[in-house]
Amino acid sequence: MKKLFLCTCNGTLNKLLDFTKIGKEVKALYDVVEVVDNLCLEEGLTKLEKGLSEDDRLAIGACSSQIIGVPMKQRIKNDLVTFVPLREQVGWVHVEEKESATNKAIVLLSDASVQLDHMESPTEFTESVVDRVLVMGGGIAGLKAASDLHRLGVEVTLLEPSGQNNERYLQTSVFMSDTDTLINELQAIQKTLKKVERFEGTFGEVTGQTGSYDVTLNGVNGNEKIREYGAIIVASGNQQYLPRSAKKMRHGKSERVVTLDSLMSRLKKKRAKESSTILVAVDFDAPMFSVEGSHLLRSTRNLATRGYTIIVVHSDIRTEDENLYREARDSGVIFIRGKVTRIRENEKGLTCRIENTLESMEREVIADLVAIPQMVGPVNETALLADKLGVDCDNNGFIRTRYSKMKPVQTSRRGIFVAGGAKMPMSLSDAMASAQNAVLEAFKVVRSPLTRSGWIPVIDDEQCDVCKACLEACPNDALRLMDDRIVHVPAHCEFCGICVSACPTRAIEFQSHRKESWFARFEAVATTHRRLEGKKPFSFVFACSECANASIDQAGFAGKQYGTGSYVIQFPCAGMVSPIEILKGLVVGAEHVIVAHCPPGGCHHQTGDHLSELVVSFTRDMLREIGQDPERVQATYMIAAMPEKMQKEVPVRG
Amino acid sequence: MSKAIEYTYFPGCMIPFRLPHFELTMREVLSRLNIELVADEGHSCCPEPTTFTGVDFEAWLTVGARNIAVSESTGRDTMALCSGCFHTLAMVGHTLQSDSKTRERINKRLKRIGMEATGEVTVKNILHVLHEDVGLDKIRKSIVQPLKDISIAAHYGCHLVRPIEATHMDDAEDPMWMEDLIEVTGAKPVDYPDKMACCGAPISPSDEPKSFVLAADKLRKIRDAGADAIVLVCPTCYTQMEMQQKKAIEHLGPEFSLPVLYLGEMMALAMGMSDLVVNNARRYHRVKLQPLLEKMGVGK
Amino acid sequence: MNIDSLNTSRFLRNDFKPRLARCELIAVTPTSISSDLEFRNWILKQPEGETLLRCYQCGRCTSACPIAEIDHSFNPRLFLEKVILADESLAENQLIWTCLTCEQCEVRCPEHVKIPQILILAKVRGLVSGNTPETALDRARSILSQGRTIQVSEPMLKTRDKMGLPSLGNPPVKQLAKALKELGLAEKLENIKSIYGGDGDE
Amino acid sequence: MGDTVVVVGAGLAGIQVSHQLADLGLKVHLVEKEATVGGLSAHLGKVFPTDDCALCLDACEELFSGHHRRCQYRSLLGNQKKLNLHTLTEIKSIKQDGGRFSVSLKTTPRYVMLDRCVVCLECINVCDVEVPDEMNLGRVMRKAIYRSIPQGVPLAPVIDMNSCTKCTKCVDVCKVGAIDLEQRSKTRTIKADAVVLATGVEERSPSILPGYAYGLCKDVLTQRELARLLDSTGATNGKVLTASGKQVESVTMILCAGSRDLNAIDYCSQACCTYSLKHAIMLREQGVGVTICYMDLRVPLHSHSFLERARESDVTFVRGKPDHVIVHEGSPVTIVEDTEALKRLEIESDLVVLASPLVPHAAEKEVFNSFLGDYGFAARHDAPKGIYACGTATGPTDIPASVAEANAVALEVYMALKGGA
Repeated sequence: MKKLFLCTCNGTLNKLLDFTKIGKEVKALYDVVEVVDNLCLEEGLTKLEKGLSEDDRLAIGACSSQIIGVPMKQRIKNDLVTFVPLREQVGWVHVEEKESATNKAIVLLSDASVQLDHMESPTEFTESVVDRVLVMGGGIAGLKAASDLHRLGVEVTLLEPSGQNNERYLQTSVFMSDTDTLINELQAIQKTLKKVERFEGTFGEVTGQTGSYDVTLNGVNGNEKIREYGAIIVASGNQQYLPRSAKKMRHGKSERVVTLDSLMSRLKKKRAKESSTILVAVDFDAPMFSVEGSHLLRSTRNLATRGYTIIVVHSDIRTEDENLYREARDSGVIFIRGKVTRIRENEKGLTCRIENTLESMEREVIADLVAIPQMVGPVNETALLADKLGVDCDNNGFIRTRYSKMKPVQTSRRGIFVAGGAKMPMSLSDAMASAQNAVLEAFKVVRSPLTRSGWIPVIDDEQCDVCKACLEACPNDALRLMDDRIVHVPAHCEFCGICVSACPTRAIEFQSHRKESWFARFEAVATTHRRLEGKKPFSFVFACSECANASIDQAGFAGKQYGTGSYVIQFPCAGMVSPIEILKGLVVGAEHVIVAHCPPGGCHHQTGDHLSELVVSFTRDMLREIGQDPERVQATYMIAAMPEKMQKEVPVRG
Repeated sequence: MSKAIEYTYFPGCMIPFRLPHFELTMREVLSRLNIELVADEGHSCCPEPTTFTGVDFEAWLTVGARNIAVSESTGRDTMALCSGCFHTLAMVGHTLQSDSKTRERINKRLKRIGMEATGEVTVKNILHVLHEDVGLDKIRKSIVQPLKDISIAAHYGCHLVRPIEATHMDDAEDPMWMEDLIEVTGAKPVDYPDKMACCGAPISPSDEPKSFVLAADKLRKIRDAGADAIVLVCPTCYTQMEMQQKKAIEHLGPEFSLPVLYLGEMMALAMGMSDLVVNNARRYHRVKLQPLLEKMGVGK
Repeated sequence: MNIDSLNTSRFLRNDFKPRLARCELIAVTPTSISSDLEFRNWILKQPEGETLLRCYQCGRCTSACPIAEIDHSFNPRLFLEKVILADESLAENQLIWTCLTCEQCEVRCPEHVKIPQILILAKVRGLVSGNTPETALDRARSILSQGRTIQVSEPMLKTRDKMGLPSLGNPPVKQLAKALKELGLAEKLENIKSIYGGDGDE
Repeated sequence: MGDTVVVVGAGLAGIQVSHQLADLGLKVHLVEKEATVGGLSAHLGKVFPTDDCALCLDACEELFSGHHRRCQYRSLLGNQKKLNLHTLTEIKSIKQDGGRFSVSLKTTPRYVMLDRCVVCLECINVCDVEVPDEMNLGRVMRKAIYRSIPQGVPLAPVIDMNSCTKCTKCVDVCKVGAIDLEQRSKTRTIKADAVVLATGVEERSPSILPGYAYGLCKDVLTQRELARLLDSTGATNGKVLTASGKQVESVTMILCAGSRDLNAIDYCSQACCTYSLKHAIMLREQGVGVTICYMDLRVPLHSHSFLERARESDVTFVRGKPDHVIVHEGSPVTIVEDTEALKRLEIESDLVVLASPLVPHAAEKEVFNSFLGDYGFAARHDAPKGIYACGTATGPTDIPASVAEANAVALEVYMALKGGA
């Protein structure tokens, strides 16, 4: 049976909406229509529970904030449920227009009825996972991750490049912290690492999915190892580079021009007589990481303390520890904000010309040595490794994380995590924290079988001409080519539907959101609207269920009023919207179609914001070609922090 | 009456030999508060902190340390009326105390004349003595002629207050001790922008025009804040803002003048010793005091 | 470690344009920084001179300075930069005598640099070259010869007497001379010719 | 070993660590002294590096299993099985008791019962009392029963008893009986096996800092206050106006206003450069001229796009630390030396915005004193005491670093209580 429960929200919504009219209008669409006062409270929930049997299809017209969350999930076992947010998206945003608001509610409830007709039960999966993790360690973060996983009782393989030993670890981590702290940490970790399997070699290839990746590792002496891992942690670490300005600083041409680190290790052994004045030339044009800054300050402080005259020519000093900067100055390091423009060598030493921005003049200094601080970047192999793993890099060559604010270690591929400097250069404590993050995520993957439930894409093999557009489009590697067929990998699927809009032959349809379902719903909206509102224009807002929908809810809370002729249709992700849906929207009579997505770069499924912009721009081109007004189709982003967006973007005032 | 409290008086040069009415009024005020200043202990010039430091800083420290040594030998707290003297003594004392290297170096020189300075002597300025040692309550009791209906702005001058770790004043940015005293005399303290701005005097030897720009700016701000008079303690500031006032405000436009009182004068007026002030008014004040005194109802 | 193997665009972007374009270069030929940093090291050894090291050139002193407000060539921050770079031309610059020693800069300095003191030290270095106002020299001579900065006149002593103020005696000038002998100040003062010319006020 | 954890402070880090611990099967009590969660970030509206909501706080496993990534306001923290949220609750004491902690809590009344309120907001409509809304710089009024920000979680309103007249209009209008004006403070003690401090930071009030005219001139604001003006749910609908209601045309920002300063806070607050740039860009989008006075621009690489965008949008950068702000004809004038041009500037603008240092919450200091180190910040893991800390409680930092730290601490707590040899 198809049932509708309406909530008056403590008797307040009926001041804004005419529930009698609503009841009358939708009576024909549902088998049961019931109006409750407090659906979200115990008494309302009980009523709901009693009024339902397990195979009922259910529509709820209520608020969006109190009801959609856990209470509903905990109390209702029904699969086929849809919500119409009558409070935040209708009543509260159309307070001045009771009649039109009521009509809008009726339209949306008619839409809900059609939606229920097309709704399918979600598909459920359970997959076993391998309780073993591969850590690709280049340095301290890799060691820490392996050590912690081992302590958690997870089997670990630590893959290390050849020739890795404590000396090398220290060398490659020199910029992270002062040496003593580094040695202490390293020793502490090494203790717990004794029982961990360590493999010297390189990464070969990977197939499979989160929970069970098949990995080939190539050993240094030609041996090959094939193993199954539940999760992979990439901790390939950093490498130091010469800045671009090094050549100009005569690095490689003069023996007196050296890197700061090589100078440090040289002077550790003995005090160089000839080196009383050392000019440290920082590349003025490249922004500095704060770890690089701290390393620069530590090194120069140590040199100055030992009696050398140190002149640092620099741009902005970046460090996470202001006291380091203070100590460096206290120990006598001379800081010149500016740029070294020329270095000439003669018998006296190196004559260096400096543009001092804070004096607006040029200075010349004769230095015995010029030291060049190296920059920290990803190891050379990172790009290759990322390619093999199928994860993305950012434009600095570091491994990109899914969502820089909240997802510190998740790569673009599920079950693969990044720790330490492979993401960006980090101080020792940040790298340790980063390793712990990766361990936490990997642990959550491998500790129990993977169960998932949701509407999934269904591929029609006959329609599909294996163009692989969907493979390219799927941001989560949830579609794969196997035996000339496209297959779905549920373990990776996020149920976003981006593949649907990518398919040129519409061979992929999404459960519950098939093309016919959208068409029927749009038509239902259009006809009901016309019946109630006559010729008043209307528009569609195709909103993603994440940020855009949250923003529209927030418009309600913030009291941002907008026109009633705007019908919000929720899509799992804006990336699922294809030109077909947009055009259909126009065909049924909408004046405008607005596709609302997450903020740029902020799509919860990684690419939906960008894709929907592309789809809209493509559709606009099409409209222009056939002489239609392209302005009728718009794409925009909406976020909850900007509840005024709906007000700004809805052009049709009812 | 109990025995008077004694301070070693550090006379300096400016107050005793240029502006003796400073010493006169303050001695009278202090004696009413049962305080005696003991003079002639063998001090020399402090030496003054604004130019001599820049000629020979070591010599400044050495002469200053000798004065400290003299003070230490008296066994009393030392009080300087002049802000410059106070600043030098406080600074030198502070340096001797906190910088052992300098202390040793300087004392080597003093040894030749049979002296030694530790820097442990307490050097005070008049505000320490009045506000901290005597206390507002006691002063309030000695007020017989409250200065009603007039507003007075306090000018502290830089050397009295800064650096705070040597001067031990209440605040480097916004000291309030002088305002408290103004209030006790019955007058209304006036707050004005840039209270701690310099009067300009220190650079008058090298750049007189600029020094006057600063003085004029200061005077203008005080006038704009609605003060009837300024009260101050520093003889150099007095020279700049009182004796040179006419010269300083020449280019300021509309003619105005602002009476300047020495702290001792203000207190003497409130303690009923108006004769002391009136008798010296013509000789040591270039800005006419008469209208102000009339407003206060004294010295017809 | 091969620069060509770099795949990182961080090093290929010019985010930070040199800002020199904002101002004109004052000197056409660059001024050398002396390799022994003698001036700087001398300052560092003087009382409170070491606070110079803390300076990070934020410029708050200059924006706090009442002189800088009326004379844009007076720039305490720049003076400190010169001392940091051991540029002794500062000691010969008449501008340093425009410092009020009001310590407004020092009060606000975020790193507690004793700026007025450092300028005082620079002035001391300028004595040899005559960068001392005549008034300052006169006062110094007077202190050495009489123990006071100003002449004490007979009428004034009478006035004090009339006011009932106590006698203050005479400062022990000989003692002073003995204590100061090794500094050679008296000799120096005899030979110095102030570049300021004339005499100041007072 | 037991499995109960008390997390102090429901800012970003506190929420994150609580979600993670609950996901790992531990029992969490999340204690927040304010009426709503989110801490400082909730005031900031849009946040870097992603330029989206501060409220976007997904930490839980539901990310991949449902349709929604979690919005803070939708996740309904209080409804998670293993996670108990205590708002308006302060920690009175933490006592160590064998291997466990005995944490005593005091909950001040909200006067609105969370389990009854349906958030219909009728009570706010009927309330007659109006007081200046501190959340919006006192520039607009709010009721005695109110919600401080529309996105605040829990959504239910709270009554400010200092201004309430007990007229009972709200009680009468609430048909579900969710309002109880006689509610009393409650104390309770929780036995916990671990305590995580996520007490966060607040902006240090610049009124104690001389020179910048904060408090003297109403057009001298802090960055947080500017964020409230820029927020479209704020008093001015996102339009930036002066205190007198004039449209702002120019803004001067003073970075390190009291940071890196031995007279005030001697450390660098890490996050202010970036959020100042974020605000500068938002202001430029409104056509407002922006000048930023800085010493060193310290922008982490993941936020570098903000610096680039600020440069592209013609924000003027002046390298120099201003000494003071004077008020000229009602408008603030910033006095600063442009150290790269050797020029002392007097910059007139409609607003001056101070990037005030981020300091630990003053209120917490006493109870937690024995767990805190330099400047009142805590160590991430203070092993002998068994107390953990994360987020800005360990030192000022930006959101990504806070989140990473929260996750790391979640793992540490889990390993200490449940696993790990």
